[in-house]
Amino acid sequence: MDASSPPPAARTVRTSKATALSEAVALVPSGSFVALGGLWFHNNPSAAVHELIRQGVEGLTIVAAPPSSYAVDLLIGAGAVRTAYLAHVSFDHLGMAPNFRRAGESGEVEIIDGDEALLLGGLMATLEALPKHPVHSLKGTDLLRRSPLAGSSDAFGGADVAAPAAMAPDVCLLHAQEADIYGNVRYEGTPFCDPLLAKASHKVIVCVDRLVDNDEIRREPHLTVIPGYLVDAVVETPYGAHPCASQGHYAHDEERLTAYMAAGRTAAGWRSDYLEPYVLRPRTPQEYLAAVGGAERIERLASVVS
Amino acid sequence: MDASSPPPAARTVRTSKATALSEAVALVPSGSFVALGGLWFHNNPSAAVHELIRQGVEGLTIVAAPPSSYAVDLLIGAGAVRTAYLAHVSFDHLGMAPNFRRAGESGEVEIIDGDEALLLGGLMATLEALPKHPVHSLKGTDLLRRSPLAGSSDAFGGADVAAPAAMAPDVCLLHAQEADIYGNVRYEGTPFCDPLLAKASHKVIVCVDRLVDNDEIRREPHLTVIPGYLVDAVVETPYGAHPCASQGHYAHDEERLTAYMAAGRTAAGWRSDYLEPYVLRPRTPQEYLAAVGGAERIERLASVVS
Amino acid sequence: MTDAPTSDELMTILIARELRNGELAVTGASSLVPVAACLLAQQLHAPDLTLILPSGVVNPRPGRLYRSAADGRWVPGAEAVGSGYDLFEMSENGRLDVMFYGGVQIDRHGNVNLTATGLDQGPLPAFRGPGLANTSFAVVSGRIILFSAGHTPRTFVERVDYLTAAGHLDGGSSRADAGITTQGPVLCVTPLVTFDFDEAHRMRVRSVHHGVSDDEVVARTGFHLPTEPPWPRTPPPTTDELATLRHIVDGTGELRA
Amino acid sequence: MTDAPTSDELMTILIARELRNGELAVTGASSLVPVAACLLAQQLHAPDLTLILPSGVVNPRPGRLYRSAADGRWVPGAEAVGSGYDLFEMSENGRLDVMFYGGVQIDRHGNVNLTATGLDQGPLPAFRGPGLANTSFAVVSGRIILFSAGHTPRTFVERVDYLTAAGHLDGGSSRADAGITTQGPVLCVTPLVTFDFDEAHRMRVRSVHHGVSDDEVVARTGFHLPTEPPWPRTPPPTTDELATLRHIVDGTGELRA
Repeated sequence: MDASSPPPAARTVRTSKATALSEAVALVPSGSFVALGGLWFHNNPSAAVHELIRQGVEGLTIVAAPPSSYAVDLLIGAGAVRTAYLAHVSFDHLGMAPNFRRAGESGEVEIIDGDEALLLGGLMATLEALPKHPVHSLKGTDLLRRSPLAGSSDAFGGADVAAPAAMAPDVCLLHAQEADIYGNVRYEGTPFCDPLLAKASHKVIVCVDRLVDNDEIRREPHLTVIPGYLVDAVVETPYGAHPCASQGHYAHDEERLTAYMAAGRTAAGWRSDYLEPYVLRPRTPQEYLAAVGGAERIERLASVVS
Repeated sequence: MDASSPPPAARTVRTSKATALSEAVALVPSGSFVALGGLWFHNNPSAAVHELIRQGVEGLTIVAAPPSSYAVDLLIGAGAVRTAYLAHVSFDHLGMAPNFRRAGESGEVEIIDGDEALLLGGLMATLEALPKHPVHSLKGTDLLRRSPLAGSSDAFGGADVAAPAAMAPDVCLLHAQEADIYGNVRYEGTPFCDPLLAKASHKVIVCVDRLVDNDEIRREPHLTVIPGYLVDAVVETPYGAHPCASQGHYAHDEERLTAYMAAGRTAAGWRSDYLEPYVLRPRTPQEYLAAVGGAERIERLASVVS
Repeated sequence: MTDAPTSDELMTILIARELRNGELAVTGASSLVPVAACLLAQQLHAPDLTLILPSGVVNPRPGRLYRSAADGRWVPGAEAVGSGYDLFEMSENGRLDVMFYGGVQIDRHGNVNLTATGLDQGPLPAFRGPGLANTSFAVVSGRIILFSAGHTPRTFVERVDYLTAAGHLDGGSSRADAGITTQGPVLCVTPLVTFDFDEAHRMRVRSVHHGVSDDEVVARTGFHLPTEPPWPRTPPPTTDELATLRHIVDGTGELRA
Repeated sequence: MTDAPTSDELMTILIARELRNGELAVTGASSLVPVAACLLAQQLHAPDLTLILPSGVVNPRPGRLYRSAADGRWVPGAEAVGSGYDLFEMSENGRLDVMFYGGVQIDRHGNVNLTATGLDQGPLPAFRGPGLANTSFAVVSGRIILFSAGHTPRTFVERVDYLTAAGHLDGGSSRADAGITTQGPVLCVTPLVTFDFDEAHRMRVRSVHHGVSDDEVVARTGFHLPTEPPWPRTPPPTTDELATLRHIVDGTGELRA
């Protein structure tokens, strides 16, 4: 060969993980164990959860970031959840999570109380390929005495050391601000437990407000929070966290969240005044967006929401 | 009071952690347990180690990032180390670490072989306040059979699960690119294990090529790798990693490192041709810099070193 | 004359006074008051205090308050953003000096319930609470400051129905006997009083706020108070404290809403 | 005619051929050859292969090679930079598909020694090696590709003096019997040959490189080879492989130095 000949082009094209929302959510059949990212009403995978409910998925086991909110309450309200490993579910300063509270009082959903340390300990056991992970910090609490998550506790330093069993969700649903089509994900706010949830899960679906070019990701490698090899599907869902917040893109929609909670005073009211008009009736994220007042209204949120 | 009166200024001034090198190193008395950051010949706390040796510190126990190099070999060569918890010491593609090799063959230093998982497991035990941390991944190796670090192994899943005991160094010495005077530290290359080493240590000294303003840190909060509350002293040491690399500031000095290794063929040669002229004789980092050819020469390294 | 402090402003100032320079403080959910207290203390007497929000954001300086402590808008201008593993280790290693808790129930030994009430009547709770993300912080943090926007016999109870966060357990040496080496609750601030704890770790009135009668405190507290009135009065906010809070920390008046 | 491939170029191309699209590969110290092999495979047939450098840098694309796999100059233009905790979990959880090891000694069952030799003669070694940072990766990674720039009876030994990284241990089912569920070494590339392993997990000659005689292989290997010559010849680098390597991966000719 001639060493001065032009360099050959790459033979094969790298595989894009960009996926339509409906296809991505097909990775979550009924009965799956699902991890939900975000914290309180920030970075909730709302569009994905809306789609799951529209597709009639049910019988889920769920785990969420230690403080969870909208996505969890919505799935519970829609009757899609059988078992839930949770530390805290609320709408933060706005108040209680209505469906979670009702389900906890009625026993309709098996709620397994953990806390940050027990949930993260169980996820970390998976990351470290251990049957369970020692957690020493629950001494004196009813969690240590009552939570099935605390596990058998004699294995590592005595009876007051918990040992949550390895927790490995089938699918993790996340919302972040940006990713490339290869699944390299960036956050403008706080990633919180999303990377841990992703690493502990068999499959990872990330919804982002905006797809960016791989070159853009490569300009700031330190900003990549979840590298592409962890991700199975990337879905571009503008405003996909709404009514929750996506830092740098839009704030949480306090008006819609307050309306959600007001509708949630009764199960029937919540179904007729929230689930029907905002989740079941819109057939696409675009129709959802129109139902809540359109992109223009959401864009204004960052400045008007206190 | 009048609500329209001008806002009062802050009462007290926030404490600066900016420290002179000689004072910072006084936090490391003889006999200390010292953690050394970096990886191979990148981000070595060279200036701090030079100063430690000049001050005649000895009898140290050390632990280093899993792949270590110059800083470890230098301390061993200077006779400052009694016990060393190490996974790998080399000059990477340039070859063996001469003093480490000699000490290992003569038994002058107690070298306790670990590996990444054992060293990090021991550090993580400290972070998680556990007496030891389970590590399952050494099956079949002589490390599991021979390393004192592998620890008693029956506690968590059987005899082939190691359990390195919690490792809590007295002082951690790091080199990074930038920090503010409150100890918020940024890396341009890879931080590697530096944050773990810092969190596991009682005191943390960070040498940086450049102090930056707190406002500069606050412009990119996602880039802060070690937050200020972990740090006890920040030392501005331009070219403080030399002859090792500091990404974005200067490459490793292949000529000087090669000379180091050549001098290291014998203990006497290394003392006369390296330790004396480059560590003991220069009384300050500035004099060291002059001895190795000055800042201008080092600045050229990024372009000339292959 | 400026407006009198609101209840939230007063509680913020009282908590700020308890924070020491150089401490590492972390807040939880629904924590507008303790977040504001940390930011105020940084301005007043504790510039070296480090505030970590529950989202992992370190030393935010947004120039105003956001009602959600997890709001993404605390990130721009902060000094660092912690990771999930940072969170786990902080839940374990005792690095934190101060943690703040509110509660659905707080009992006379400073134990906190945010999980459920009525569990003595069957497997299902009468009231299901939100739960507590960071239960473990109550065991490992140096000390705990409790706060409650409500002060009623239903909030301040003899004994919590579910012990979500460990206070002084059964009082006396029971916290230490359980192997917990940290100090536990030292203070509880409400719209009526500041509580502290006696040597038997029983919650007692340290001082009663301006405009509140001793009788009202007794009537609105659901457990027996170990000391008798009259109780000292709470030193009111100084003009400096209030001006700093309103001008520098809470320019948009979130604590006055 | 272009220059013949150097030994490093040849080994790079031979390793690249073994890498599969979609795999997650990690390299260790002194790893110019396997790093180059991963970058070459990405260009040729494995664009979805992910390369993680030992420093945690993911999918670097520097437009040239740096001799230290930890060089900071791999960072600009990479896709991500991993953390110390990432490193720990990868050392445990088996996420990696391929790991590469060189060795001071490599034995007939693919075990690697980088720690010490001569330990049978006393507590002190005759030769102290650098050690291996990521011993655990040999246990948890899907499979291992071995490489060695030297091919001498001192490198390729009957049995390693110290078992730093687990290959097939004593051969047969001994790796599985030790509770190791991953595949272990599948290949070893040297300047003379490509080895693979027979069903008893003994290292055997798969092919001999151009210009090397079968006798030379026998003379320079320190253990008994389980199959007899003549052995197949290694398929030489194609012009495409070599051109891609030289033009796209190694523009500055580090593999030719």
